[in-house]
Amino acid sequence: MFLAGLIACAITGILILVRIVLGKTTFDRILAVNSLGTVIVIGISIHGFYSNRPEFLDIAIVYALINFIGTVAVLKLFSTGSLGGDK
Amino acid sequence: MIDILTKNLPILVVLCPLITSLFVVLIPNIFFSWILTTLSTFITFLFSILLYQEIQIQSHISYALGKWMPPIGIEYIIDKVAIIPIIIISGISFFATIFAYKIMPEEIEKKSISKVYSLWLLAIAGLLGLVTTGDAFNLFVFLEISSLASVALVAMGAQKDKQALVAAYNYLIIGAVGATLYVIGVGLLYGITGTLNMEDLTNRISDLNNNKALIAGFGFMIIGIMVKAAVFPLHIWLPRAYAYAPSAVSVLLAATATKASLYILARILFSVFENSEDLINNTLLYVILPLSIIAMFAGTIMAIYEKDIKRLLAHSSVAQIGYITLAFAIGTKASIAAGFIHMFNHAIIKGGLFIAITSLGFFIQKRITINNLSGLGRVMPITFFCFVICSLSLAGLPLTAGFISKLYLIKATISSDAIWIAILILISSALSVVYLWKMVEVMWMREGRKIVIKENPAIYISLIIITFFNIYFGFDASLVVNGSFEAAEKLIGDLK
Amino acid sequence: MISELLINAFLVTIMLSIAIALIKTRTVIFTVILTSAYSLVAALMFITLDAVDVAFTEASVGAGISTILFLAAMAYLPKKEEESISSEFVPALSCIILGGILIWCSYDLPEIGQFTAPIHQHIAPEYIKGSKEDIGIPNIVTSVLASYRGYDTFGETIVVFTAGVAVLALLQKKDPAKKNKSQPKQKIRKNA
Amino acid sequence: MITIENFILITILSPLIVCVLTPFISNSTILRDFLGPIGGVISSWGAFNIMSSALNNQNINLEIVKIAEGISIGFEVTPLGAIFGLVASFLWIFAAIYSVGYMRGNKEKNQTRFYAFYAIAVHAALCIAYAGDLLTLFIFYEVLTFSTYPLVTHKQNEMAQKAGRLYMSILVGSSVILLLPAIVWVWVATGSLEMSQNGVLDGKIDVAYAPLLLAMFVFGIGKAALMPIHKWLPAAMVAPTPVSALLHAVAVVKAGVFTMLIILTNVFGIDFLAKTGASEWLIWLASLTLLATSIIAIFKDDLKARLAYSTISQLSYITLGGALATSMATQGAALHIITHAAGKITLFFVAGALYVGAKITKISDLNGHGKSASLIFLAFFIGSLSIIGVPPMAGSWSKFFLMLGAADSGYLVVIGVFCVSTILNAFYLMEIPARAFFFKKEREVSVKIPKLILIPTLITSFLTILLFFCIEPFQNLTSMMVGKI
Amino acid sequence: MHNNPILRISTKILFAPIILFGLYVQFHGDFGPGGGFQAGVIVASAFILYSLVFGIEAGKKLFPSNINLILLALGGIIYGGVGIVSMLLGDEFLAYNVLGSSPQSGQHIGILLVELGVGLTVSNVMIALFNAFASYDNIKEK
Amino acid sequence: MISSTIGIWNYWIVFCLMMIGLFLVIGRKNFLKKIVGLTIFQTSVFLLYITFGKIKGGTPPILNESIDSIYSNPLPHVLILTAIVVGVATTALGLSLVLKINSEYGSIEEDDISAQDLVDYHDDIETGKSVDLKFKQ
Amino acid sequence: MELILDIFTSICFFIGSLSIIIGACGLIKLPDVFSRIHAAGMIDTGGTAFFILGMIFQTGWSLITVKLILIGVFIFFTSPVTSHVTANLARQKNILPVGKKIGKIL
Repeated sequence: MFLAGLIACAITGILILVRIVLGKTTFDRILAVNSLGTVIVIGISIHGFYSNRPEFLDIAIVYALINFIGTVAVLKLFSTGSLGGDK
Repeated sequence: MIDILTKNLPILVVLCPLITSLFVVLIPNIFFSWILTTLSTFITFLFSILLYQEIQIQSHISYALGKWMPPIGIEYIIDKVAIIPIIIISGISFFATIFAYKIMPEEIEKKSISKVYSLWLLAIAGLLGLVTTGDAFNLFVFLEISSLASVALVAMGAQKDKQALVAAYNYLIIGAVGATLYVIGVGLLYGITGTLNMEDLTNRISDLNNNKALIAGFGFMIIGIMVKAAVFPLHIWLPRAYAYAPSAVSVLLAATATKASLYILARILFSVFENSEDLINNTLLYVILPLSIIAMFAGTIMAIYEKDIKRLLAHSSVAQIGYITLAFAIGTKASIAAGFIHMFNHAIIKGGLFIAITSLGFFIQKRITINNLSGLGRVMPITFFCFVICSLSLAGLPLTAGFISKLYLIKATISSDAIWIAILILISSALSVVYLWKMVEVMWMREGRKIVIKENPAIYISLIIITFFNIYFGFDASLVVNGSFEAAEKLIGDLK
Repeated sequence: MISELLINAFLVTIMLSIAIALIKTRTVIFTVILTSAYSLVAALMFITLDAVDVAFTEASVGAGISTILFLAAMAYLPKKEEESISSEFVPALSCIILGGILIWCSYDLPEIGQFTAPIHQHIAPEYIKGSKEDIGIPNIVTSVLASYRGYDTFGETIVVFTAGVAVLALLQKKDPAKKNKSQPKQKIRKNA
Repeated sequence: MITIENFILITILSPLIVCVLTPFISNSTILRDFLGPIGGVISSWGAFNIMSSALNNQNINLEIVKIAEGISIGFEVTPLGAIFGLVASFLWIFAAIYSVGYMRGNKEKNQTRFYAFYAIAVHAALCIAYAGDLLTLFIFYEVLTFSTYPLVTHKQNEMAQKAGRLYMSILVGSSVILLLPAIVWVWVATGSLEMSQNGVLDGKIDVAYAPLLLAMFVFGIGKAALMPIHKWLPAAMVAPTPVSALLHAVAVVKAGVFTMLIILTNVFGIDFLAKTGASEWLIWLASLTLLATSIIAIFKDDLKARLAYSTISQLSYITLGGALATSMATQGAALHIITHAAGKITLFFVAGALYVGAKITKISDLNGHGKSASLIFLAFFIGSLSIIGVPPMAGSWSKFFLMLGAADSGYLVVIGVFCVSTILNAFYLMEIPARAFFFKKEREVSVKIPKLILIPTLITSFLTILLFFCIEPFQNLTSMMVGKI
Repeated sequence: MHNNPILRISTKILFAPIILFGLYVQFHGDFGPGGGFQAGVIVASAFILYSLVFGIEAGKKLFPSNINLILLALGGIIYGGVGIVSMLLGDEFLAYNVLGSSPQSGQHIGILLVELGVGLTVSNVMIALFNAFASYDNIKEK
Repeated sequence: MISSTIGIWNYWIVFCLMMIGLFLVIGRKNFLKKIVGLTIFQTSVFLLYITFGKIKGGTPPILNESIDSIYSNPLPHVLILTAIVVGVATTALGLSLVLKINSEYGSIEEDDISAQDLVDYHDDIETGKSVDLKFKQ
Repeated sequence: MELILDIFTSICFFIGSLSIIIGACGLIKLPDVFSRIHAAGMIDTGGTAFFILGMIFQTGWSLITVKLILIGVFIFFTSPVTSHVTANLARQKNILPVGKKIGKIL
């Protein structure tokens, strides 16, 4: 059951990677990376249950957090050209 | 209280600059941050002298950090070998700090001075930690502290000359690659032995003969350390880093930075891997010996053709490191002792030379090239005199410290039936007279610009002290010689 | 067991492809994002290899903070990497040689996951036992980190501190108001 | 009562004290200028006492500093050392007086520095003379090289710079590359740095290696100016003449040949050399140098250059004497140190006097000056006769002993070499008084020679004659040197 | 991004929970994964997020750089201080056993303090690094 | 042979990754790329260590009363925790240097920069047109 | 009881898997950024919700449940925000939905 979930996550991950590689615009990629992050968060959670040690959830939270901040940072870089500006 | 002090001396030596650096960064005043730095280096020096006396009684101090017994916890080992680099580093750093007082505010922005002093102390602490630790991984941590701090210090030279940035960058990258290679080596050894403690490692690799992972791990460790020690083909970071660093920093780095790594090299070769004799002998004979000989000549010849004086001295350092590694490579007791003697003497020689040159440069306010030095010998007699003494010492003139090291080095080579190496050493050292004399000649012979310079005691006081050491250890070398022989005996025992 | 192997293989393949893509790409933003992705995948790999704390740190430090630093720095840097004129043959060769040595020596390394390997027999059991008895903390990694090898951690704190101070000293902003006050300096020098 | 050990200290320390004091009293010119001669007198008093006790066969030993285990700086008086010490300290008196005259007459700059380094060079030479072991010898050998560098380059111009470079590169290079390892080799082979009267190497070293070791020594001692490494000596002629006098008569070259003789007799031992024939090649080399440089000297027009080449050839006499490895030849070599010193210093004094008096450096310019400066040329004449070896000048003794030694050793060719060389000597030295007295004057130049220059010149020329009559104590010493105990 | 109200409001809402989570990681490190580093980074990331969205000046107003510098050193001082106190109490450097009434409680206190030091240093260094990088202007200094 | 190869194949991949990282450091001339390479290199080394610490069928080294199982080796984890932080410190310092280099030289390509340096050096030493090294305020 | 929970979990996982795979396919298939945001939303909301629900069935009531909910809330919060900002920026950078011309949609 958990393994099935993991495999689903892996397949989704690969599909999203395809989108990242195909790209077209940067925003496509950002979007895809963000989704990939979500999938990985789910994957980590499931893996925790799969290996009987649900302590991994902390990592999942951090992962989600990092994913969010990273996306915001990249977006900011694209909108203002630097991370320091306050536009 | 005294009891606590004596008991904790090994860690206090490292801790003193380390903790002070945390406070120094908070002091905005230039003068007070300097005072604190000087105080700290002085206390460190004091501690290291106390440690020396302690070593004479105990001969081997093992300090278990956190009270966890060695293979489990981290251990500090201080013996008659380790005390030599400790004394070198703490002593030279003290004099360099005194020297820094006047020269630092001239080269570095006022706002960042306290941070620079903090980095300064961190670099010293890193080097000391490197030397004292008995744990292979802890060594990496301190290697990184010292190298990051020194990189930042070198980069501070950018306020004078932008090339410092590239120098620092190269130093950082090459150093980081070296450190990572070292970590790979430690990892491989850890993988096959399961321990990180050096003494434990020695015992546990004794029954692993011809293990491929052992050989590879050893190789990676050695390469990593050789990068840090600037052994010949891996020395490319050194000339630029020394040349473009702020004056005081180049004094500190040139005199101390490579010494710690050389000591680690000796320790890995002769102490950690003492049980795999074939491996060590082959490494010494087929790797380190040829490299050192090439280094001796390459460094000297580069120095002869170099016109930027600080780079010139840096190239000469490469050659001198070649002497030290050559001494290790011969691998007899006498030669290893000679290596340690030269390590000590080279520190005081290079310290003196860099102080002299940078204080000359401080007054001419230009990049210190050979042309800009013309006639300075006549306007700055004290500095010039000390410079000449130190360069004579580097060239190995009798009655200076440099002669003693050269003498023992040659004796060691001849008595191990390698007279051709002795001749090569001497040819290279005679060549070194060429570049040294070139500088002396320019300062002495050429007409300089008409400038009146009043030499400042704050600058030359440490120069005079170091020059005095250069002469003193030429007359009474028994301290150094005996210490080095004891160290060599400790390292390789009575076997050879 | 097979599933573990599969997950491993999957992640490792991704890592390899990221690394190869890194060699190929010359766009800086891609480089940064790929590095971040590499760290993230490495973090996943750490999870599968039972190193939870490491994965935690790698995800937050390696992937998070360093990516943000890269992005922050990238803003001021050229966006494209130029093709180098000089040949990359020698570095490639030396890397291949080093890699060859490592692969050669790997035959004498203990097999992955073998319980009898010296690494699992020598010191680690004492940590696992001691963490419960001496320290009383369930997370062995924390007890080793903060107590058994607390000095390492101290050194590492100092490394971070060093980096912080170094960067602060290097990237110090110059006060534009003080630019004109550089004259008195000159005087001091002449007196010196 | 001053013990004999203290005499050594007096002798070697008085130049050092002069050196230290000179910068402090540089304001009072007279005091500063005559510090040198005073130091010389004190020093030579000590040297006389040392020599007399050496004649009484006293064993004099003095350890100054212990540098480390097995290395120390110590002094010991050997007969040869006593001779050389006396020569150096005694001639320093006159050289010092002379240099005062010269420097004043020439209005040179930086006189204080000059006197200071002059004194330290003498100090180094005296330390070499009384050196107790090989290391002390080497140390002061190097000190001598470095302390004479500021003297050689005193003029601080382009020429001086080049000459100084050559000077340093040859002397430092040879000594560091060859002499030091040779000494360390001896140290390793014998286990100590001591020297002894009969040599220390017998039985300690493979006979096949002996010529190699000897070669390292011979070429390592650059100051002895054997053929391939003699270039520094003519180059160093850019120095002021008192320095040339010091270099070529008193300190530097004599230190070189002294070291050479000490090595040959006290390290190798003449018996060992004779037995193994290790020094055979040296005989030929020395002979070659001797003849070649004499011939070169003939073609030199510059007075000081000619004297320099003459010095090289005379030094080869000494080396040759040592290399012949018979007691007679060695004695002759030792005596030649004294006799040549007295003679050559006179010649250089004259060259300097002519430069100060009339700015003459070329021999071809000398024509007809004999009348206006007859005393100077007379001194030159006497000095030349001594060098050539005509009785009743001192030089005849040393040449006599050398010839005897050559005959003893069986190398009859060497006798021929001596003869040819004597003729050549006469040819190139006699040209100068001949031109001065018999040639016609080409231009009118008034030669005014200061008294401070004239007097020491005359005294040294007189010494060459005096030495002929009181050679006995020296001869006693030299026979002690080769005597078997 | 300054003019994007959705982002601003959500940042404001998320700010406190992130720091709370950081503190949880900090003090729960004994029992689960986590500890000083991770907590430090998480806390720092909260501030970084704030600076990203509201601009670096606002971030500096929220967390002044001189306090940042003091805390940056303070972390190390706490760590070293624990070691020195244990030394003064007669044990080796960083031997926590003497800190508490029993060895175990001593270890607990020690580890807690030490992790706190690490967390302080790491978070402040990360914030300082971000500020230094983000506010670096590219104008050539002449 | 094959069985042992299966046992160690993970190492091989790790080694390959390492060497790719190292290649980026020493082969590329772009200063930013070098730092990226360093990150890759170090991360791969971390993988090596963690691989050593793995035990088949083990669980993460966090004691759990309810589960009675083998715990993986905690020591490599601790070491790597340290190393990760060291790595990020190195990266940060390197990046700040790169920033400074870019604003001083206007480029971060090694070829460009060494060419500029060479010109500077030449100006300095050969022509005597020395750079005034006064402290820039 | 456990069996029932397992079944519930399975169902949730199935739906979750389905939605993330569909979302991923959408990401690939759909023509432009704006439409792809919908697909991404599928992953972020549907997938996360169902997977987390499924896992909550497994844990009962404990700290882990709280964490799971926290993850869910966090992702629910952040992913729409990022989607929104992405779309917003894409518009600012003049990227147009397929078939639209400048000036038409504003």
